[in-house]
Order: sequence, then C-alpha cells, then structure tokens
Amino acid sequence: MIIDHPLLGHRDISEFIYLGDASLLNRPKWDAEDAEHSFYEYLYLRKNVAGVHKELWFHQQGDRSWLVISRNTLTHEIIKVDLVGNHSKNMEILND
Amino acid sequence: MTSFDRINSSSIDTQKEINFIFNGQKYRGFQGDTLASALIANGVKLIARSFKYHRPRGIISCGSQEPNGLVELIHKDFREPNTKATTIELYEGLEAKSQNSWPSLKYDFMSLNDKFSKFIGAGFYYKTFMWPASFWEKIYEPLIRKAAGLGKLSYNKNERVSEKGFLHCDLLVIGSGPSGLVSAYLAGLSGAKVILVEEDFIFGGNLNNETSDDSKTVAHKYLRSILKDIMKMPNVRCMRRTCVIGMFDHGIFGALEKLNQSKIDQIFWKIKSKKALLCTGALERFIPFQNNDRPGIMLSASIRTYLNRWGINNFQDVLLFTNNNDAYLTASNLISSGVNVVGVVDTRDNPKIFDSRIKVFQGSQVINTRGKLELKGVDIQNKEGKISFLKCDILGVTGGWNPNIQISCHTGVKPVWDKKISAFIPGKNNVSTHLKAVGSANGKFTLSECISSAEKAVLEILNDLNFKLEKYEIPSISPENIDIDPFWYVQFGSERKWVDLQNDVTVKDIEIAYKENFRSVEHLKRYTTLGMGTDQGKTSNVTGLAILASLSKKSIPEVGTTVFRPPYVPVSLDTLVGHAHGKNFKPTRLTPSHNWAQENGASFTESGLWLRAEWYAKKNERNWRTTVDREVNAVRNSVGFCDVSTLGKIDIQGKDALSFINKIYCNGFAKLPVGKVRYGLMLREDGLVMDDGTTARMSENHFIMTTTTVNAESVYRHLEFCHQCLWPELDVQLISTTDAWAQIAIAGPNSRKIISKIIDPEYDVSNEKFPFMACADITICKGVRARLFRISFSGELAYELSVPTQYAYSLISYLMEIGVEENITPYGTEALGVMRIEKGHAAGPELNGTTSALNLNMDKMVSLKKDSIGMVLSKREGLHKIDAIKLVGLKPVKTDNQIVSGSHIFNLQDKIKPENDLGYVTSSCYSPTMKSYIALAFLKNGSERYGDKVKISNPLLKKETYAEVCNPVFVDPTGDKLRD
Amino acid sequence: MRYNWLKLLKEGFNNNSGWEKTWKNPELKKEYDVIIIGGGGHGLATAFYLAKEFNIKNIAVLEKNWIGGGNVGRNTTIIRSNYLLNENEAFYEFSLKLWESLEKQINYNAMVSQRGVLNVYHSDTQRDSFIRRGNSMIINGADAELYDVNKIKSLYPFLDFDNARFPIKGGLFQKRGGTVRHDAVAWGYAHAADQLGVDIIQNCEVNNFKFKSGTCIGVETNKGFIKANKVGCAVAGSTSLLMSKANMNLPIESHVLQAFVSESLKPIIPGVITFGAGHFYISQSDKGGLVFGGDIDGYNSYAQRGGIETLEDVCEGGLALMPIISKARLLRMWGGVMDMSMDGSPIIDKTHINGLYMNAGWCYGGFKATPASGWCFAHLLAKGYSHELSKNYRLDRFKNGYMIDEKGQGAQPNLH
Amino acid sequence: MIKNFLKPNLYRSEVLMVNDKLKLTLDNSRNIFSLNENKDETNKFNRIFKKFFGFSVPEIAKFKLNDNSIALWSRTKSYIILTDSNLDDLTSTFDGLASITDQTGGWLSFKISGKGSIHLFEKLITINLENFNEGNVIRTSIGKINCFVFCKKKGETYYIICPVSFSNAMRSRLIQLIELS
Repeated sequence: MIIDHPLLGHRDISEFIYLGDASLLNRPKWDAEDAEHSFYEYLYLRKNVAGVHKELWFHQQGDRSWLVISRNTLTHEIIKVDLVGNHSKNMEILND
Repeated sequence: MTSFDRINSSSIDTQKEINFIFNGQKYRGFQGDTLASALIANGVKLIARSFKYHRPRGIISCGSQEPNGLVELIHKDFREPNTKATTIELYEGLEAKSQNSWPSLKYDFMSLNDKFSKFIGAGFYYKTFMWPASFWEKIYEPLIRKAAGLGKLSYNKNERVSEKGFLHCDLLVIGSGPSGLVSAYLAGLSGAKVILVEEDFIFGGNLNNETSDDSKTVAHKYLRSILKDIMKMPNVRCMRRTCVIGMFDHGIFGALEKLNQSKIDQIFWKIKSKKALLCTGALERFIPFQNNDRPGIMLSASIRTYLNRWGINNFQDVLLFTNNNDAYLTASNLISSGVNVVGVVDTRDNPKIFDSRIKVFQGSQVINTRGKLELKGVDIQNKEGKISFLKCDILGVTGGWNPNIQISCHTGVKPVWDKKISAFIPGKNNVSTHLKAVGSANGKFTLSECISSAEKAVLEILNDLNFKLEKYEIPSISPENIDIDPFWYVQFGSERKWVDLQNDVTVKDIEIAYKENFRSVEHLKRYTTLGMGTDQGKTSNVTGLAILASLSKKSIPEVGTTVFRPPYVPVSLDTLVGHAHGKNFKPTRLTPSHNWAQENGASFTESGLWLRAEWYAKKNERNWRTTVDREVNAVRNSVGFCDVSTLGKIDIQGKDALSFINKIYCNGFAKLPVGKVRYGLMLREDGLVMDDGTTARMSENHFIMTTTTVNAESVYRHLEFCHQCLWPELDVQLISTTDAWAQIAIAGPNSRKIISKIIDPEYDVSNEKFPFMACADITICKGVRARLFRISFSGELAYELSVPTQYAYSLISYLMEIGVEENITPYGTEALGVMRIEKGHAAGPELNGTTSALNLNMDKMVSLKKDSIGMVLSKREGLHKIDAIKLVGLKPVKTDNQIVSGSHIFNLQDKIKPENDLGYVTSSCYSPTMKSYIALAFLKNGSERYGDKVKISNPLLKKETYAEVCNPVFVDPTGDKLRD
Repeated sequence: MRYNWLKLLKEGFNNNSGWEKTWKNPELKKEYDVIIIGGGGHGLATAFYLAKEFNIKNIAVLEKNWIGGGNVGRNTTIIRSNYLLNENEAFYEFSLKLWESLEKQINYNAMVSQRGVLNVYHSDTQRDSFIRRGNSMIINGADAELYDVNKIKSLYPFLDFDNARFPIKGGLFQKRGGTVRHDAVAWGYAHAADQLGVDIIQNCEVNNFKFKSGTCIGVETNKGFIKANKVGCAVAGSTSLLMSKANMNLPIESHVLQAFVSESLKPIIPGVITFGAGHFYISQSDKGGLVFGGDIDGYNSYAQRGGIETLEDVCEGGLALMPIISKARLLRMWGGVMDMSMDGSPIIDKTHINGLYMNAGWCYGGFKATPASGWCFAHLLAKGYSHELSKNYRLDRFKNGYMIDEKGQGAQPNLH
Repeated sequence: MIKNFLKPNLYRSEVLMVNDKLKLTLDNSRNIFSLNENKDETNKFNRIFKKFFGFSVPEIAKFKLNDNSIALWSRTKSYIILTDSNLDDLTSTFDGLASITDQTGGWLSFKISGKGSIHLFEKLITINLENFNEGNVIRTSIGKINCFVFCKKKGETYYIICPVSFSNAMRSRLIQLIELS
C-alpha cells in the first residue's frame, strides 16, 4: 500500500506501523464514576467496520507522526489521511 | 532432420549457433531460440511425464501457459526444478533434463498408474487409506508422497545475486504486443513517464509470431517503426525479460526482471503506477477429446509461432482441429512454407474457406488419437457419424481464445462473461488500482481492434493525467473476422479426455466431482485439482468451467467465474528476498565498545538486532561458567564495567516534561528533584507491565529516560502516541538518543575509586555529595562531556557513566589503565544477568507482558491518585486474584541442584496435574556469591510462602528437584551496599 | 454411503458411475432445534457433534456461499497442541486427540498426518520459554521433546546452520503435531453430519436475527425466515458483522492472514517447521507443494487477500531458516479473514440474548481447533453451559481482567 | 574546543569505494544536534534561527546549508543540524526557544556521488526519485535501517545519514551494491 502523508506525500507502507481503531484517540476520564467500565469499552470493544475505517498509523521510519487514516477495509482504498492534532481536531476527524 | 534447416526468420540468428544438452544428449540451436523451439527444431517430441498418470507428454504451447514441458535446469552449483522449456532463453552450454520419470523418460516405471486410472480418479484418496488409522503415516502416505511431486530442490549456491527495487511511473504498459506498443508509443509522445514491460526476451509479442501477409503488411510496418521510436524515448523505460507477477493495492505491481549479462541475476521491482494498461493478449484454448494428450498434439497458433518466429518447418503431416477461423491461418502459413497439411477438421458446418489449398473436414470432430510416445494419427467423425482414420504426426488444436486477464483479478475483481466471444474479460470498476485492459486481453482479438482500443484507452488516460498529445498518425487497418462457434469438448467416447494436462484432470473427473455434489467452481477445483498446476490453469480453467456448466445445464456465468490469484507466473522465493538473506537477513547493530570487546576476546550474543559481549574468557578458563563466576566475583569484591548502551535512551525536554512522565509511569514522579534518578514502572493501558527503567532529571526541564533493550523502539512509539494523540497540549519534546551516548556501568565496592580517577576535579562524587540515585552532567578526563548516574543493577555500589559514543573505545582503554590496582574487570551480559538475578531485579523473563505490578510485588507503587496509563484497568478483579502469582526467589535444597528456567512449581505432596500448577521458574543461574544455584519464579501466593519447600518439576527434561521459597533479593536485601 | 476399498473397486469397474453425493442438498425446513450459522470447519463440526454426541437431530447449517469456503479452506493445514497457558493447552490437546480419531468417526480420509511440529529457538530466553511451554504440554497430557542443535542438524540437515544471522540453538518438538488436508475436513464433517440427518444449506445467507422478548427465535435469510430454538454463530472473520445485528460490539478485529503454496516438489520437508527469529512456518503437502505462511498483514481488513509486503517478509524468514527453498517457486497466494481477539484466544460463550450463542475470535489458531471447537460449542448449545475445557473462553473475561494472552501482547489484536 | 586526553574515533572523510559509475565517501567532520522548537515559540525561534545559521528554517522535507552548517527538516518543528558550532553556542542561542540534544557521534554520514546514483537509489529506497530534487531530504529506511537521505545534486550527489550502531551494516550494503553496478 501507499500512504499519502499530508506533509510528505506518497510513502510506502513499509515505513508505517499500525495501531488500530482511531477511537483510541478518545481516552475516557480517569477519575469519572464509571471509569473502569468506560476504559474497558475504550480499550477492548471495536466496531470493526466492513467499509471505511478510521485507524491510527505511526510513521515509524519517517517523521514520527501519528496519522488518522480513513481506509476501506473491503478494498484497502485510502480515502483520507490526517495528522492527529489537538483534542478538538481529533474529535472532528473521528466524527466527520 | 537437424536444427540447421530453418526457414528464414527475423527472430533467430542462424549465424550464432548454440550447443545445449537435454537428457544427456547434445543438440544445437540458435541465438533467439527457447529450449522448446530448439528441441522441436531437433525433432524431439517426448519431453516430460504427467503428474499423476506419468503419461508421455510433449510441448503444446509457446509460452508461460505451457502445462507439459517442464524440465529441471541444471546450473553449475544449483538446479531449477519445474522450469518451462517454452520460457527458457537458450544459452551456450544449457543443460536440462526431464523430471518425474524413472528409470528413464521413455520407460517410466510409474506409468503403471495409468493402468489403474479407473481406481484413482478424482478424490479417490478421500474415500480410502483409512484402515487401519496407523497405516496412514507409516505406509500409504509415504508411498503417495514418494510418487507425488515434480522437480527436486537443490542447495542454492547461485553466485549471481537477487536485488529488489522500487520504480514509479505515470503509465505502466504490461505487454509489448500490438496494443502495448501503440499504448506506450502514444503515452510516450505525450511526455508521460511510461514503463513498458515484456515477459519475453524480445519485444513485439504477437508481432513476432505472424507473417506480414498483404492484409497485415501496413500494420506490421507501422508497429515495427513505432517500436524503434519507443526505444529512443527518454521518458519510456522499456524492460524486456520482465514479467509482472501481480497487481497489489494502490496501483503497485510486482515485476520480475531477469538480467542475463550482469552480476545481478534478477531484480524484483515494485512499480507504483498512476495508471496501468493490461496488454497481455489472449491464450489459445485446448479441446478435450479421447487421448488428446499425446506428444505431437499442440495448440494451433503455437505451431504457427514455431513456424514463423523460429522458422521451424520440420513437421511431416499436420492436421488441425478447430472451431474458429484461426486454424486456417496456421494451415496457410504451413502450406506456404512447404509443410504437408492433411487438412482442417472444423466443428462448424459450413466454415468460410480462405485458402483453396486447404482440405476441410467440416462439421467433424477429432474423437481419438493413436501412437504411444508420439502421435501417429487420429480418428475423426463426421456429421453422419462416419469415423475415419487420418495419419499425422502433428495435430494442431484450437478451441478459441481466452483473454489473458489473470492480473486484472489480483485485487479481487471478478471477470465478466462476454457472450460475443464466449470468454471472460476483465471486470470493470477496479477500485484499488486504475488498470484497464486493451486489445486481446479485453476480448478485442483482431489487429485492427487491438490498435484502435489501445488508442482509445491511452487518450482517456492521458486526459485524466493532464498530458497533452500532439498530432500522431495511425494507419487504418482492414478488419479481420474470427467467427468462433463455441465448442468446449468432444462428447464421443468413454476413454479419458484431458482438461488439465499437467494435473491429469479429465472430463470424467469433472463428471465424478459433479455427481458427488462438488458443484461450486471452488469445490470442483479443490476436489479435482483442476488448474492447480504450475500453469495455473491458463489453458484449462475456462474449459473445466464450461464442462461443469453443461453438466449442470447452466450457462457458464451462472456456474461461476474462476478468480486468479498472484503470482501471474510462479516465481522463485529468492526473488522476493533479494539481498536480505543469510547474515543480511536483518541488519546487525554494534555497541560502542564492540571493537574493544573484539580485541579483548569477548564472545558475542545476539540481543535483538544487537551483538553484545556475552563474556570475556581468559585463556586458561575451563568453560564459560568459570569466566562468568570470575566476572561476577570481580564486581562483588572490587570493580567491573559493562557496556549497557543498548538500553533505550530517550531525551525528554520541555516545560511539561515532568507532568508528561508522571502520566507515563504508574508510580509518582511529580516530586522528582533535579539531580535525582527514579525507578519507573510503565504499564500498558490494560494495566499490565509494559516496561521498566529509570528516569533522571538532569535539569528543570530536561529528563533522560532509559528503557529495556528489547522495548526501546516500542516504548518510544508509545511515548509519541501519548504525546501526540492523548496529551498534545503538553510542551514536550522526545528525542531518541540511544546511538549518541555510550553508557558504561561501573560497578563494585571500588567503583567510586575509579570514578574519582577520571572525573574532573570540580565534581565531587563523595557519598554525601553524590548519594544513591543521584545524577549529574559532568566532565571527565579534562573536559570530555559526560553524564553520571548513581544507579545499580547489580546491587553493588555502582554508577552508570555516559559519554558521547565516539569516546567509548578510548574511555574503556583508559579505564583498564587506571583500574589496574583495583583489577578492574570487563563483564558481559551473562554476568550482568547473574547479578540481577542475585539482586532479584525483574527483567525480560519476568516482564513477559502477562505480569502485573502485583505479580512483581510492586502493587504498592501504582498511584491511584493520578492519571497514568494503565492505572484504571489495573484495578480489574482478575489483576488482583487472591492467589495471584508473586515473584519469589528459589534456593535448591541441595545447593548443587540446578533449577531450570521453565520448570513448573508444585506442592511437595501434589500430583503433576494442571490444576496443581502453582507457577513457573522465570530465571535461574549459578550464583558464585551465594555459592549455590538460585532462581526467580512466579508462585501462587508467593510472598506468603517464604521458607516453604516446593517441587520444581521439569518433565520435559525429565528432571525434578526441590527448592525453598525465599525473598527474590538474594544479595543485600536491605540495600546497604547501594547506599554506602 | 460408506466409503471403503470394496466400494472403490466396484466403482472402478463400473466406470465410477455409482458415486453418491458427499452431502445432499436437502429442502430447507421451516423450523430447527438448532441452527448453526456458518458452513465452515467449526460450524460443520459443531453440527456433527451435536447430532453424534449430544443426539440433537433437527439441525441446519446455513452457509452463505459454498461450504468450506472460509478459513478452513484457506489456511496452512497445521495441527498441534503446543500452547503455553493451561487454559489453552488442555483445549488444544483435546482437539489433537479428536483429530487422531477423526477419520474413523466421519468415514472420510482427511489425511491427518502426524509427522511432527518443530519450533526452533535462537536464544536462551527463547529456550527457557519453550521449556516452560513444553512442560505445560506434558502436564496437560500432550507430548513434547526439547531438541538440541545437533539433534536438529541430524533430522533437518537443510536448515541454515553455517551462515544464519540468528543461529539455531535448539527446538521444541511435538511428534503428534502435523498437518491435515484442510478442504477434506469440511467435506468430511459435512459428509458425516449429512449421514446423521443434518441439513446442510448452501447459498443461504443470514441477514438478521429475529428476537422476541429478549430471546432469539430464528433468523431472516435470503431464503426467508427460519425458526429455531437455538442459534449458534460460527462465522469467524465476519463475527463482528453478524453480531452487530444483535447490537454487540466485540473485543475482535478482522485481519487478513495470507497463506502461500509453492510448485509441486519431491518430498524434502518432514512435518512442520517454524522459525524463531522471524515470521515463518512451513510444511509440505502430499502433492509436494510447500505450504507456508507467516504473520498477519497487521491492519483491519475484510478483503480475502493481502499485501506483497507480507509475502516478502515471509520469504525472508523462509530463506533465513532454510536456504534450500530459494529456488522453489511460489505458485499461489491467498488470504483469509481472521477474527483477531484482544488477547489472542477464542470466545465460545452465550450472548446477552437467550438462545443466541457465539463461537469466535480464533485468531489464526482456528483450523487446528476445529474438532474441539465443534465439540465444545455443541456442548454449550446442547446443555446451555460451557464444556469444562472451554469455560475460560468467556466473553466477559476482558471486562473482569481474566485475559488468556499467550504472547503477552495486551489489547492489540494485530500483535497476537 | 576540548583538549582532553581521550581520543574520539574520528571518521573524518575517507573514500570507501570508487568505480566508473559511483563514488562512496564517509563524510563526518561536523557536530550533530537535534533542535526541537518549544511550544508556541515559532516566530522568535525562526528569527533567531536565521540570525544564528545565516539561513531560514528549512521548509517541510527540505534542507538548507552554507559553509558552516546544514539543517535538515526531520519532523514538524524539529531539525537535525550538522554544524561546526558546538553545544554551548547552540544552548546559549536557543535557550528557552528550543530543546537541543547533542547527537554528535550518534550518526554517520555517507556521501554517494556519480552518474549511477539514481540506479543505486532505485534499489535502496521506495520514494519517487523523479521528484526527489536538490534540497530535498527524507527520513526513511534502507535495508531496515532508519536513516536520512538528502539530495545535494539531482542524479549526482546524495547523502545518507545513518545511526552509528548500524553504520557497519549500511557501509557493507552500500559497497556491495556499488560493486554490482
């Protein structure tokens, strides 16, 4: 695969490392009432969509940036690549 | 007849003679021959034996679709099994032999199978060999395995290397036949970056197989001229002997280039193309009829190719069998070059006759053939059912054409059925790449269609890529007509009719499979092995499908399609590895002290990519244990040093560095003062231990974190995740500095003496001024920048000293000089390991990804009052089982009893059963300090069981010993040594 | 029909015209006691054991395409019981024992071939964890031997002993491990289940469950509604998609695992060999093809195909272990979609809905588990509570912190 | 300047390999630092940077150089500096504006020159060399070794900067490949 890095353009997949569902950006509050349950859901439960999947990749061999990639898990087609940013930007990426 | 009588052909150089050996016999061919063409020219018909029935077989085709002509290619130092004679470019001294036959190709013992074919039809083995069960491995399977298999593997000592590379282009043109040439030419004119690949060793594809008769002269002239132009275009890279083996995601194609005049044998290219055109032409179909597999039976157009491209006309009497017009072209060409054509057997009732010289048997079928090792003649049957015998030594068969669409299926796009040509063409909407098929590969079989469809496709592509095309010319070509009448197989007769020649799959096999309910295409393939051979069913899949369709009274598309998977042609595994084999499998990482260690007799061990000094043996030392004991004693009694640079070092700076670190470690860091180091325990978000290490506060906003060697990379990535994804608002910079600093542990009661000798006078390392867990930026040896940490892995008074990497060698040599009176001793990873076990420090074997802080007796460290990675989920019930395993020490009841790591622990009275399993030994060694074997282990309720005796069970090595549970800290449990 | 020598002989003489369907194509009934969704190895095995061991008779297996088209038909055919953790080892050893008697049970030759599985190691730490594993195996009634490098040299002379980047120091060997003709497992279970009256329905896709007051009462399919007392899902790879119809988010991601096969070659590789310093395992089929594989591609995917990067990585591992295969040619590559669970271990459990059960999360241990998985799932479906050996494969173990993590990778499916 | 009595291994500039198409040289005369801009200091940082080095901050994936220094963009707000200046010069200059990490000796730089370089890099890295122009730098991996590659003159002169622990592996890989071309 080829990932179109927002800053660096087309880079080969061999430079990247996959983490998983981009919902990992949305870490629950540690001191909330139901923290244990929400952390359980945050860490373990996945939508695992067949279709466009937002996921976290790390540019290990490149600029060490974390990316949110929208990729179709049926065709592997990549629709969008974003750099992670501040929390509000990340939430936009997740929700758009 | 010898290879010297060839009619003239532009594709071979009759001036350049080539000698080669086949099955031990010497032959001669010409520059430009393939092994197949040379053998045919030499009149060799019997080439191989089939897979299952060991039937005699000859060449049937002229390319990578060849199912029969597999040989073993013999090189000086290695052999290439299962090589297709039709794709081997002839070279001087080539040596090849037939496979899968014994004692000889002519008299093959295993051809006995043929006699029993009735009983070993499709899937027979699923229904038998079951009784008695034990016989399978012992008797049946060895027999089957011995019989199966084609070529033999040999050790590969190929001096010529494989390389890999990566190319980019706007347009990739796959195939250099008429459509490919037009595509590459027009794209080239526009200035686009084009790569044109050709599997063959000459460009031109079908252009080389046809004569330029009147109808084609114009076109051929034109195509030859643009081929010349393309070669001159700087923006077009022409790669012959290059086969695209697969299409992968995002427009990446794998292509294998063979280089014949170079130290490099082959290069595996990954080609990233914006657009790609599939110009791979079409493959001729075979027709199953009784005994349609005898040597001498070939594909009609392949005969034409051997005639026109290689100038071979040493055929006696040729008969052709067809359901379309193409056979007549073959016939005419043969007649014109003086070959006797017995006639054309045409399944069609009244075919248009093009050439009065050709005798036509219309509405007729070939129903059987004669001859054992070579074709002697055939029986044909006419409409009225009258059967007559025709003598011939060559039978050319054509059942029409299948577009060569394999590559278009590689990204999961199913082909679609084209009624007009009764064949599959590439499916559209190829989402993950932008591949288009043109010409014959898209079912446009005639020359005029090839050229016009290529033109059309290229213009669209150039438009998409914003390339402008100035004026260009393409001559108009008179259209031809192939007029095909679908005909899949001859019904007549109950003898075997081969569909898949290599795997010996017959029409009967397909009927059996159908009867037994293997009616999905995939079931059929898997049950009969149809199309599973090295030819990947290029000539058989569609025919098999058609037979299945007629059995189930369905149309072919209703029955299903056959999806092709990569690779397009089989590729040897070394191609995909390139340079990364042997010692180069993974790059080797050397420590700053490597050269010094080498000069001083260290033996090395792999630790991840690193090579580390394991120990420094002295001449007279009995074995490694003696050496390691000496190294340990030296540290415990005086002083030693060890290169610990492989530990990950991460430079953490910025205003919020401290609060960041405080979120990373589960224990408190908020109050870490400048000039102090603290041990940190890092959890994963799931609450289990990820890594541990120390972090030193060098100044207000400057910290140095160390990680374990194995986790250096993953911890760094984890920190970047926490910073960029979880807490981007923090002002923190993370830099990995593992390579920049050489870190030397200097340990032992005399370590302070040593440090004092090298540290510059302005620094005070007295216990008061530089106590346990102190750290500082310092200079040594008159101004060399360095960092000093008073930390200890061994449990002794100890320091870790960092200097810029390039000073390591010189520093170590200097330490050896000034440490003479203390008998300073270099020690390796083994002694390091022994001492950490003696001190009860957890390391790799204990931090195995399944252990919690509780298991390590560190649960008190986890601060519940702050947010840190893993804190919340570390509270889960399962991580606090009442009988949780705890890290403990083990002392053997007899000190000379070794406690082997990996042993399981049981209560003395308990049976060795899973439900009694209390834990396992993680690390063990002989402790010269305790004068005993010792071990660390995880034991249920461990911390409450100090003093108890337990059974150390190791059934794997048939060992059982007894040990006493104790505190994991064997040496200096109170930690006085560290502090004094 | 029963298969035996005589039958084969008879058919041979009468032109093989008398063979019957290996499994029938029955009419779909309106109602079943148990519906198994998924005609793969696990689904078919479950149906077979339900009928045979728990004598439930009215059973249907619904397969959306053709049976055996899932992972049972797309794997590297390895069977073994060499696990580290007792929770797993006991289960997989039970499975291996069932493999050993499979063919008699189903009257179909699946070519169970116990030619041994060798895992080589390259470091002391690796050796120690192999010793721990080998002991777990023996303690759980399996067989295991620790080989030193000389023993390995004598048995596998073609491995790289001279020029290896990571020298082989020894290996853990399980003699009873080996390979099975994967397709034949599906066909054999189908054949045997069919003989016991199980309805095997191909091309029947389940679009939804039907619930009534918190109970699952049947399934909606492309062939209409089918009523059932109990519904068991065995659709590894698509589990998340199916269970989402029951509003469940699962601790599962779907990933592609590729498998590779070479051209047919004369026998060279005895049994199964796995590499300890990279991702590679290999065996040789009875037809002579080298069957090998490595790691999953590592990103979520439902495409039954993978990337070329994995192929390269696998071949690198292969040549590092055994240079002799350099000139073997890759013939085909394909991918299967795995249920990768959050701890690398499977789930065989009830759901929050009465009458709805799931068998999932097999990562790439699914094939070797087929018999035990079928047996234990059948037990759960028939009795309503877990079989002793699968009682730890609970869905709620993640919530409560009872993960079964062989590799110690934590909640990252692509690392298991 | 340090006048200590420990000798650093100096890898100055030595030619490792030459043939008609390519020349491989080890080129290590300078100190190496990573310079990381602190949060919210961009304007001031850029100003001081230009003043100190004599060229402005390199844009994304670009590098700047003059006789004393080379500055490579390594990641957002982060730069690798090869320079004659020493740590104290930098710390005093960028105090509070950036985090400075001394990497001298941690990296080794190889110079590859000659008309064969494009064909060499085709076999080493995966990017499109057509668009890899003078002044461009990338961080990538060569034979699984993480490194920086920058282009001094397209098709002519390139540099590879690689971690010192991998430098032997990199060195032999480059020599082997040059021998083949």
